[in-house]
Amino acid sequence: MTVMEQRGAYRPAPPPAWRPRTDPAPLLPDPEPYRVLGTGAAADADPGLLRTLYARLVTGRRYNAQATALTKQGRLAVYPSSTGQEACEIAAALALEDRDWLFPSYRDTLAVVARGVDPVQALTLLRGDWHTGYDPYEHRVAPLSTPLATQLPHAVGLAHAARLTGDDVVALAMVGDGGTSEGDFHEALNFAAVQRAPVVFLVQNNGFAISVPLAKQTAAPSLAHKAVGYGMPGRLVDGNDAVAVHQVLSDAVRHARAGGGPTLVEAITYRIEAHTNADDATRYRGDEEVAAWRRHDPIDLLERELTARGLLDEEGVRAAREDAETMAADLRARMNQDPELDPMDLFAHVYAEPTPQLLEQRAQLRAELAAEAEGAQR
Amino acid sequence: MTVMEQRGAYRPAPPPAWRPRTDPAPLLPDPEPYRVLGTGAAADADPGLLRTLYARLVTGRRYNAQATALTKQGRLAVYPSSTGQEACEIAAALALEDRDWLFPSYRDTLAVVARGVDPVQALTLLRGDWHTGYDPYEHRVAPLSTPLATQLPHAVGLAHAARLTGDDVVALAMVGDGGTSEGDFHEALNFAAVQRAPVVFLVQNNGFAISVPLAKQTAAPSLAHKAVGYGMPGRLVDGNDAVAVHQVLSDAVRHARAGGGPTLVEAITYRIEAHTNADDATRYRGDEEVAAWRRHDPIDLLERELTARGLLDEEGVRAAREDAETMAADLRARMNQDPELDPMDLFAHVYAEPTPQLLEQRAQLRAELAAEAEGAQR
Amino acid sequence: MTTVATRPATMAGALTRALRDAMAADPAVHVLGEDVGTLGGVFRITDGLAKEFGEDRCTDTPLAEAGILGTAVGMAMYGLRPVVEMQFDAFAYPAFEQLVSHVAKTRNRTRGAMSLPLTIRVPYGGGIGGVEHHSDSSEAYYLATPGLHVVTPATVADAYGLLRAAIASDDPVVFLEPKRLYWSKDAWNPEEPAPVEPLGRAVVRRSGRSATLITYGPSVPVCLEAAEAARAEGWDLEVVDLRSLVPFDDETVCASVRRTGRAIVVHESGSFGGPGGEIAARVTERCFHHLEAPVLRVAGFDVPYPPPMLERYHLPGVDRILDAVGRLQWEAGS
Amino acid sequence: MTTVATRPATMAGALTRALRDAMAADPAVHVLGEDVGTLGGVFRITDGLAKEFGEDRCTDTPLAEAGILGTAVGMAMYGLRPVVEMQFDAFAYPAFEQLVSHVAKTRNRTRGAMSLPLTIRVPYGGGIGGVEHHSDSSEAYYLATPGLHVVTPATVADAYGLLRAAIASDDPVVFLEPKRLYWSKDAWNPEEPAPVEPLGRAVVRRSGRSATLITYGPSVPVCLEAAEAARAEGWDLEVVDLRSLVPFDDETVCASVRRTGRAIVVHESGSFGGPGGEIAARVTERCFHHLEAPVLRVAGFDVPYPPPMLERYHLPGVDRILDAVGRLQWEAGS
Ligand SMILES: Cc1ncc(C[n+]2csc(CCOP(=O)(O)OP(=O)(O)O)c2C)c(N)n1
Ligand SMILES: Cc1ncc(C[n+]2csc(CCOP(=O)(O)OP(=O)(O)O)c2C)c(N)n1
Ligand SMILES: [Mg+2]
Ligand SMILES: [Mg+2]
Repeated sequence: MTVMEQRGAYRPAPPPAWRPRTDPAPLLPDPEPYRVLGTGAAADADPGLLRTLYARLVTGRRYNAQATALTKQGRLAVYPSSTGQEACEIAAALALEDRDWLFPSYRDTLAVVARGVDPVQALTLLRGDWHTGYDPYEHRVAPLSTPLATQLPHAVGLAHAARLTGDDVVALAMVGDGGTSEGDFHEALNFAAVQRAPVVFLVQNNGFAISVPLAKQTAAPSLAHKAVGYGMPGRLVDGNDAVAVHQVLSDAVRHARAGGGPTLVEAITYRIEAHTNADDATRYRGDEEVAAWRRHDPIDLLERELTARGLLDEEGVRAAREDAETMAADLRARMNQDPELDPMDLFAHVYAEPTPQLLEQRAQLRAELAAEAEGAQR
Repeated sequence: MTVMEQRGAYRPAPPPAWRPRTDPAPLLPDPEPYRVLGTGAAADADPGLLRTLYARLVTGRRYNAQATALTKQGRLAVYPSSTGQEACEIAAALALEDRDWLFPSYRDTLAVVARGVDPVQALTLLRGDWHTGYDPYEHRVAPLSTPLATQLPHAVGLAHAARLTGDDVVALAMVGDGGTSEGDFHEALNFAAVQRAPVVFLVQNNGFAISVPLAKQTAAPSLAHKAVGYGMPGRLVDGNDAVAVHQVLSDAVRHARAGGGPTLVEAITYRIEAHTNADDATRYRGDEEVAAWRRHDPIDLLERELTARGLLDEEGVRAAREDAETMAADLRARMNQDPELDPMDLFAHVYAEPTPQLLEQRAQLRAELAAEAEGAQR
Repeated sequence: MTTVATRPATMAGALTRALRDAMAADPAVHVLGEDVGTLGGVFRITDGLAKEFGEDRCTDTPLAEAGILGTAVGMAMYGLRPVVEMQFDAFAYPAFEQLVSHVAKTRNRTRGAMSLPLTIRVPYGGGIGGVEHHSDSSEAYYLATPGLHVVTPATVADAYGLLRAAIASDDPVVFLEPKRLYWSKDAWNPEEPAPVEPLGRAVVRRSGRSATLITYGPSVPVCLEAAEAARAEGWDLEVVDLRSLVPFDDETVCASVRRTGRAIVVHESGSFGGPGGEIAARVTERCFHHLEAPVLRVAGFDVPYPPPMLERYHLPGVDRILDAVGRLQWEAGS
Repeated sequence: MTTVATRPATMAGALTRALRDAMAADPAVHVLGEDVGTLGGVFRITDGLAKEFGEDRCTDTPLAEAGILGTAVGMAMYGLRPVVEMQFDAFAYPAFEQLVSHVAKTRNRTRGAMSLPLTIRVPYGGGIGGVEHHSDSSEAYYLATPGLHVVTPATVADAYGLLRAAIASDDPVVFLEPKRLYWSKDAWNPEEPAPVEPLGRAVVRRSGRSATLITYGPSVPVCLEAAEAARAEGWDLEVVDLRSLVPFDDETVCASVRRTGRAIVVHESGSFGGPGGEIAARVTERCFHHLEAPVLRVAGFDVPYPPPMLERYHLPGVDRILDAVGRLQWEAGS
C-alpha cells in the first residue's frame, strides 16, 4: 500500500450522496488553551520531569540574558531573545527522541541547545560567523531558518523521506505567529496532511511579529483553528506552562510516530523582550501588557508548583541559578574569543566542486590578500 | 475609525484569561452542501430567476461545445471547458451587481461572458491572440488568470481599495480546488479577513486538478473548512444546483457589501470533459464516475424543476436551444475570421512610454519586416 | 540661485520625506508592508506616516510578501498608487511570481487598458553586518524582467527625487534602496527638494579622462573614493552613476566611454549573470572601436552572500577597483 | 564501434528513459510534481514511472510549487535524490524563494555538511503556441543565483546524458528542457545510452572559420540552420552548444572565438539582463584582441512573451541571425 492510499480519501461522490470523509469535530482545538500547572492535573506530573524542566528553563533564561548582553559588547551581530518563551522552546525540544529532527527558526536557539548542540555553535550564525555553526546531522537539528516559514516544507520532506525509508523519525517544525501568514506555512501543512507525514508544527504565538500584533495578522478564532482546513488536529496550549507544552507535544509526537499524521500546536506565550536587540518595543506596546505577562512567567509557574509539592527549596533555586551562571560564564568566555575565519572559505562550499569561474575568483582573492599582506609588511 | 480597528480583535490576553474572540461555530460549513433544486425549498425559487438560469446554462453549455470544436479546427489555441460546471459559472456571475468585479481563472470564460463581455473577446487569449481580449474596466472583469490562485490577492486588493475609496463594490474571485493548495490562496484569504475586505471566494471543486484527484490535494473535511482558519465563514453548496449557487453567492455578496467581510464558498461540481482539449482524461478516471455526475447534470436539475412547476415545456426547451445555436453560429462565424495583429504591437504596451532600448528593438523589427516584404515582392 | 541654506540630511530622511510629500500631494498614494505602520518600518523609512495619514494610508499588513504585492496589484487596478515596502532584499523573493507574472505584465496583458502605478521599495545590498538573507543584491532578477523599471539612488537628493519619480510613474518601479547608504549624509535642502525628473537618466558624478567607472547605488561612493585614490597613480577616472538600470541611459554611458576609451563596471551583485555583463556587453556593442581595452567588471564574487565577518572580502572595494584599472592595458592604448 | 543500430528517438523519450534508468539504478531517486504520477506529466516525460516504481517513488503532489520544492529540499536533507518537475517555466516562480534562499544556499550555509542533490526539471521557452505564462525563458534568473547548476540539452543524446549527470550531481541542478524540442528526433541508440559525463562541457556542433554562434537549448537547431543558410552568403559559421550555463565552459567558447575572431550569442530569452550579456562580456574580457568586431547578441525582444500569433516575430530565427552575421564588420576584419 502506498503512502497515498493510506489516507482517508476525500473525494466527494456526486451530491446528494456527498459526505465529508473526515469528521471535523476532533480536529478543532478546545476553546481554552490546555494547562497543567496551577490545576489539579499538576499533581500527576512526574517530579523528575518538573525538576528537569525547571533547571533547563532557568539556564535557558540566563542564556537569553547572556546572549543579549553579548550583542551590546559587539560579540553577536544580533540576538532574538526568547525570554518568556523558554517553556515552549525547551519543553518542545524535550518531547523529541534523539533520532527525531528539529527545524528551528531564528528565535529558537534555546531549542537547538536543548537538543544537545553546543551553546557557542548555536550562536555561530548570530555572531556573524558562518551561517550555520553546527553540523545538522550531529544532533539532527536543521539550520536556523531566517526566511519565515520556509523551514516548514523541509520538515515535511524530511519526515516524509524518513517514513518512505522505513525509519521511525518524527520532525518538529517551529514557527512564529507571524510566520503562519506565509504561503509556505499553508503549503507545508497541506503536504504534511495529504502525505500523513510524521511532523509536528509548533506555532509559538508570542503576540507579535516584530511590531505587528496578532489582530493585524489574523482574524481567526485561534491559529490552531487553521488545522481543520488541512485535515489535521489543532491543539491549543498555554505556552508558558512547560508541563502542558511537554504533554501536548509528546502526544503529538506519539501520534505522528504511530502513523497518525501531523498535528498543529499553537502555544500561547509572549515575547517579553524586544524583537531583537535592534528593536525598540516601546514604539508599539505598553508596559502594562508586558507586566501582565510577567505575572504569568513560565519559570514562576514551575517554581510555584515545585515548591508547593515540596520538590524545590531555596537551596534548589540557588543551585539552579548557579548552574546557569556557570553556563553563562563559559558562554561569555568562549564568545569573547575571536573566531578564526579564512576568507578563502568564501569559495569552499558553493558547490561540491568549485566551478572554473569560482577557481578564477578564488585566485583573484588570494592575490589580493597576498598583496594586502605585502602592503602591510612594507 | 480605520479599517483595522473595525475588525474583531484577536489578541489573547495572558492565560488563564485567554478566550478566542471569534466563535468558530458559525464559521464552519454545514456538513451537507446546500441544495435547493429537488428539495422543498425549490418551490420558493423565483420563476424568473429559474428561467433566466435555464436559458443561460443552455447557452453556456453550447458555448463550451462550440469552443471545444474551435480548438479542433485550429481556431483556438486551447480551451478549458466548463461543461458540467455551468451552474457555478453563471449563477455566481449573476449574483453580482454591475458595479462589482469578477476575478476569473482560465476556466471561467462562461462567467466572463455572463458579465456582459463579448463572447469572442472573452476568447481572445485562448485563441492565441492578445493576452486579454477585453477592457477589464468595461464590465469590471479582471483578465483571465492562468497562474493559479494569483488572482485572489488582486481581488482582495481591489475590494479593499474600493472600500477605502468609499465605493460600494464587491469582488468575486474564482479558483479551482487545486488552486487552494497554493500559497497565494492562503495569503489572499488571510488578508481579506484581516482587512474585512468585501470579497467572496468561490472554489469550484470539480474533483480534479488536471489528473490529480482531490484526495491527493487535501485531507481536509472539505475545502470550505479552510475558512475557519482565516476567521471567515465557510459555505458548502451543490455546484450543480444553479439556484443554490445563486442563493449562497448572493448571501455572501450581501454580507460583504454590508461590511461583514469575506466568505469562502466551496461549490461541489465536476469537470465532465478533459482538463483542456489537450488532455486525455481516460488516463486518470473511469467512465462510471463521469456517468454518475452526468446524472446530476446542472441543466437537467433546472429543467426538471421548471417542468415540474409548469414553467417550461417542449417549446421552451426548443427555444432555449435555438438561442444557443444562434449564439454558437455567431461565435463560429466571427471566430473563423482571422484576427489582425500588428507585430509592431509587441512593443506597444510594455511601458506607458517605450524605453530607448525598446525603441531600438522596434526599429529592428520594422526593418526586418520591411526586408521581408521586399523579399516577398521580389 | 537659492538663498535657503542646505543642511546635512540622511538618505533615510530624504526617503521618508519623499513618501510624505507624495502622500500629501496625492490621496491615491498608499503605503503598505510589514511593520510600516506603528513602528515606521525596521529602517524607520515610513516613520510618522501612519500617524499623519492614518492607518488606512500606511498599513501594517500580515506577514506574507506575495499577499502584500498581490494586494497592491489589486489596489493599483482600482486606481490607487500603492508603495510597497519589502523588509529586506531576500524577503522579496516570496513575491516573485506576483512580480514577474502580474506586476511586470499587466499593462501588456491588457493592451494598455490596465496600468499598475506601483512602487516596490526594496532595501538591498550588504555592508551592514547583516546575517544571511539580509544582504542580497537582487537587481539581476529585476532587470531581466521586461515591464519593470529598476531604479536605485546613490545620493540623498536622488533618494528623494527618484522616489518621487517612481511613485509618479504610471508603471511599476522596483526601487532599490542601498541599505548601507541609509545613514549617509549629504548637504540637501529639504525645503526645496529636487524637482521630479523622468526616470532613466544617468549622471556623471566625477569627470575624468583616463577611464570610466560605470556604477550605481552603494558602489557609487566606493567608486568616487577609488577615483580619488587613483589620482596618486596618475589616473583620472570618470564616474557614472546610472541611477536607473531600466530604462538604461546608453547615451550618457557611451558618451563617457567614447571619451575615455576604457571602462569598468562596478557593483556589489555577483558577477556571473549580474548587471555588469549586460552593461559591458552593450557598451562594447556600441563603442567597440573606441575601446582600448575590454570593459572589465568589478563585482561581488559568485557566492552566496557571506557572513558579516567575511563580507569585506566579498564587497568590491577601492583596492579591487584600482587593480582592475591597472589591468586596462595602458601600454597598448597609450 | 557499435553494431547495434541506432533509431530515431525523441528528446521526450530520452528524458523518460533517463529518469527510468536513474530510478532503477538508485532507490534514492524520487520523482515528484504536479500530474507526474498517473498522468505521466503534461508532457508525458514521467510516463510509466509511477506504474513501474510505485507512487511513493513517483508522486503526484498537491498544487503548490514552493511546497513541492521545499518538500524536495527536506527529502534531499534526509539523503534522497529528488527530481522535481515544474509544469512550465512560469509556474516555477512561486518556488523562487525556496530556490534562492535554500536550494542554492544550503551547502554553503552548512559549510558543506548538508548537500542537496536535487534536480529541478523546468520545461522552458516558446515556439509551441502556448498562451501567456507557458513560454518564458527564465534562465537569466537561475544563472544569477550562485549555488545552482544550470543545464539545458539541445539533442536527444544530451537530453539523456545531461539528465543522468544532473541526477548524479551532488548539487542542485536546474535542468531546463526546451519544450519545442521535446518531439524533435535524432538517431539515438537507447540500448547504449551515452555515458554520464560531468556537467560543464560545451560542444562544437559545427565547425566553421568565419564566426562563432554561441548558443544553447532551443536555439541550437536554429543556429545550425542559419549556419547552413550562411554558406550561400560565403560565411562558414561555427556553432557552439553550451549545454551547461553554470558551470560555463570558457575554454571551449574562447578557443572557438579566438579561431574565428567574431561571435554572436543567440538565445530566445530577452536580451537585456539575459545570458547573452554575460557571455558576450566574458568572451570579450578573454578574447579582446582576437575580436574583429564586438560580440553581438541575437535574442528575444525585451517584452513579455507575446501571444502565439505573434511569437514568430519575437523568436530569434535564421534571418535575424544572418542579419547579425552581416553586421560583424567584415570589411574591417578582412
Ligand atoms: C520571508 C520573510 N519575510 C520577512 C522577514 C523579516 N522578519 C524577521 S522576523 C519577522 C517577524 C516574525 O514574527 P513571528 O513569526 O511571529 O516570529 P517571532 O519573531 O515573534 O518569533 C519578520 C517580519 C523574514 N525573516 N522572512
Ligand atoms: C502556479 C501554477 N502552477 C501550475 C499551473 C498549471 N496548471 C494549470 S491548470 C492546473 C490544474 C488546476 O486545477 P484546479 O485548480 O482544480 O482548477 P480546474 O482546472 O479544475 O478548473 C495546473 C496544475 C498553473 N497554471 N499555475
Ligand atoms: Mg511572534
Ligand atoms: Mg479542479
